[in-house]
Amino acid sequence: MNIEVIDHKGKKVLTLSGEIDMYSSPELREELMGILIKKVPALYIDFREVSYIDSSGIATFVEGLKYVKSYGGRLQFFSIPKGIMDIFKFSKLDRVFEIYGNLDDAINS
Amino acid sequence: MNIEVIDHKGKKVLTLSGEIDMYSSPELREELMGILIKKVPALYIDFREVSYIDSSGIATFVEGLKYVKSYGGRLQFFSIPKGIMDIFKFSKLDRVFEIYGNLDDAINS
Amino acid sequence: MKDSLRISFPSHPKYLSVVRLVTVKIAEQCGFEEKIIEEIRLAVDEACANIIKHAYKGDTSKEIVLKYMNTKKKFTVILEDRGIKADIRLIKGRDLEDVRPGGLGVHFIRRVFDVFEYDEKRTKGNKLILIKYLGREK
Amino acid sequence: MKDSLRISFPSHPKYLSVVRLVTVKIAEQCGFEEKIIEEIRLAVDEACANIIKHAYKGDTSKEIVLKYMNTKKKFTVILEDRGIKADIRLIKGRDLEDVRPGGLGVHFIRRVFDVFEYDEKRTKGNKLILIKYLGREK
Ligand SMILES: Nc1ncnc2c1ncn2[C@@H]1O[C@H](COP(=O)(O)OP(=O)(O)O)[C@@H](O)[C@H]1O
Ligand SMILES: Nc1ncnc2c1ncn2[C@@H]1O[C@H](COP(=O)(O)OP(=O)(O)O)[C@@H](O)[C@H]1O
Repeated sequence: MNIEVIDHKGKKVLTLSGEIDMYSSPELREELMGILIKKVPALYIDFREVSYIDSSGIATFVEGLKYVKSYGGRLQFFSIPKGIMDIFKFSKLDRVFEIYGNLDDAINS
Repeated sequence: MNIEVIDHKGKKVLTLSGEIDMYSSPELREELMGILIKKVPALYIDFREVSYIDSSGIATFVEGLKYVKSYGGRLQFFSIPKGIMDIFKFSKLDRVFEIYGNLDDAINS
Repeated sequence: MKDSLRISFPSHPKYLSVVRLVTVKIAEQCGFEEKIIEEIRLAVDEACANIIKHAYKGDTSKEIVLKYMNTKKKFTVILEDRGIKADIRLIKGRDLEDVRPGGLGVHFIRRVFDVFEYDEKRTKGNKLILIKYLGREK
Repeated sequence: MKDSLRISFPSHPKYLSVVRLVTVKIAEQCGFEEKIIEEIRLAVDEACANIIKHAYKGDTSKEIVLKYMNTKKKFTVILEDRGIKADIRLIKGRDLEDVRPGGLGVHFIRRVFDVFEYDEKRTKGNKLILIKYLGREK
């Protein structure tokens, strides 16, 4: 897994790539929580290059979501590949996470 | 490995893709020899989509080359990826096989 | 030797990527379609992750053994460890309506495998048997 | 358990693709550059092919065992079979100037591995030890 944090017109975007599994999710958790602890109003997460996610990756995002909600912020996912979306749907997490087709849709939501 | 035989303006082109190894080379051998036995003047082999070749694949081509030379025909390789070319070079087979950048160069040679 | 492959490795998460590659390759040889292969990949990964987390309590230096067996009728994966015996009553996963971290792995395993069974005869460690029948919709 | 992985499978060429995937993954974890990884992939594949061809004379139902070990200093692959003992004098590969099918495998193995050695203590079958040292140009 690879993580990049970019600043898109003042918005924080986390761009993930590769496989998110039990080996890489601790690093994701650290990066994610490191940003959320600053109570950013919204964090956008780019899934386009994510090839795999398992339950430890999902658990990390559920934890992030709980935290962001505690201070009234938003966690917004976009560009989710079909295979990853299947997993979100099966876990019924597509109803809980905010999911958009692309970054612009997420920003304008 | 996948094999396709196409007719390009009257020229026989063998398009290979995937991995050529001890498992797939018997199929390559059958296909190759099935064409050469008809004593075609030239057979063009497209390597562009070949991701791997081992010594059994190379042995198959050496056998094909010996046969084609026995009746004065030609075996012409083209679009060889760098990794595959490295193996030909290491085996000193780049000096024995006719190798071209693309199909047109091979045909016009 | 039967049409089977055995792999053993330390209970460290860094080996899960190897497990996924092997799993995909063997499932491909079985002829499953792509979507099913992805589900199998996730399920076997989750089963290994559960061994690391629960049977070995996070100790990354223990041994995990996986056996893959292909026949015309079924695809079997057997996972063995020498860790704490699984309490089968606890293994059910969380209610999917209840959003919280964890408790998904077992659902992912049951989603694709027809059989999810611990060998009860084992006195030490665990032997988990996962079977997916071929040519059968789940 | 040490940082090692063990895989065993029938002496059928269809398993070579699994061997290559595992080999690449472990070599990646060792930190080798891409070109070296490709050479390692080919070498281990050739060593397995030689077991099938020579030690087992093409019998696809025998067992091959591979062990991978990573340390900071070296990457080791051990290949074991229960076939005909290798006659070390025969193992040299053909002269590369002599164009004919066969005799390349051993060159591919020696190209990348620093050590290519049969365990002489073995009385039955073969144990081939391949070692590639890290941070050293060959
Ligand atoms: N290999 C195992 N050994 C012991 N207990 C297990 C094992 N796998 C699962 N369990 C139990 O089943 C529960 C549900 O597992 P799972 O759905 O994977 O969620 P999680 O591991 O995230 O809690 C676990 O919390 C654990 O109590
Ligand atoms: N595992 C093995 N057991 C016995 N003999 C072997 C083994 N590997 C290689 N050899 C011997 O070494 C020779 C050279 O091997 P190689 O370079 O791989 O070429 P090839 O296998 O195509 O003949 C073989 O012909 C064989 O006599």
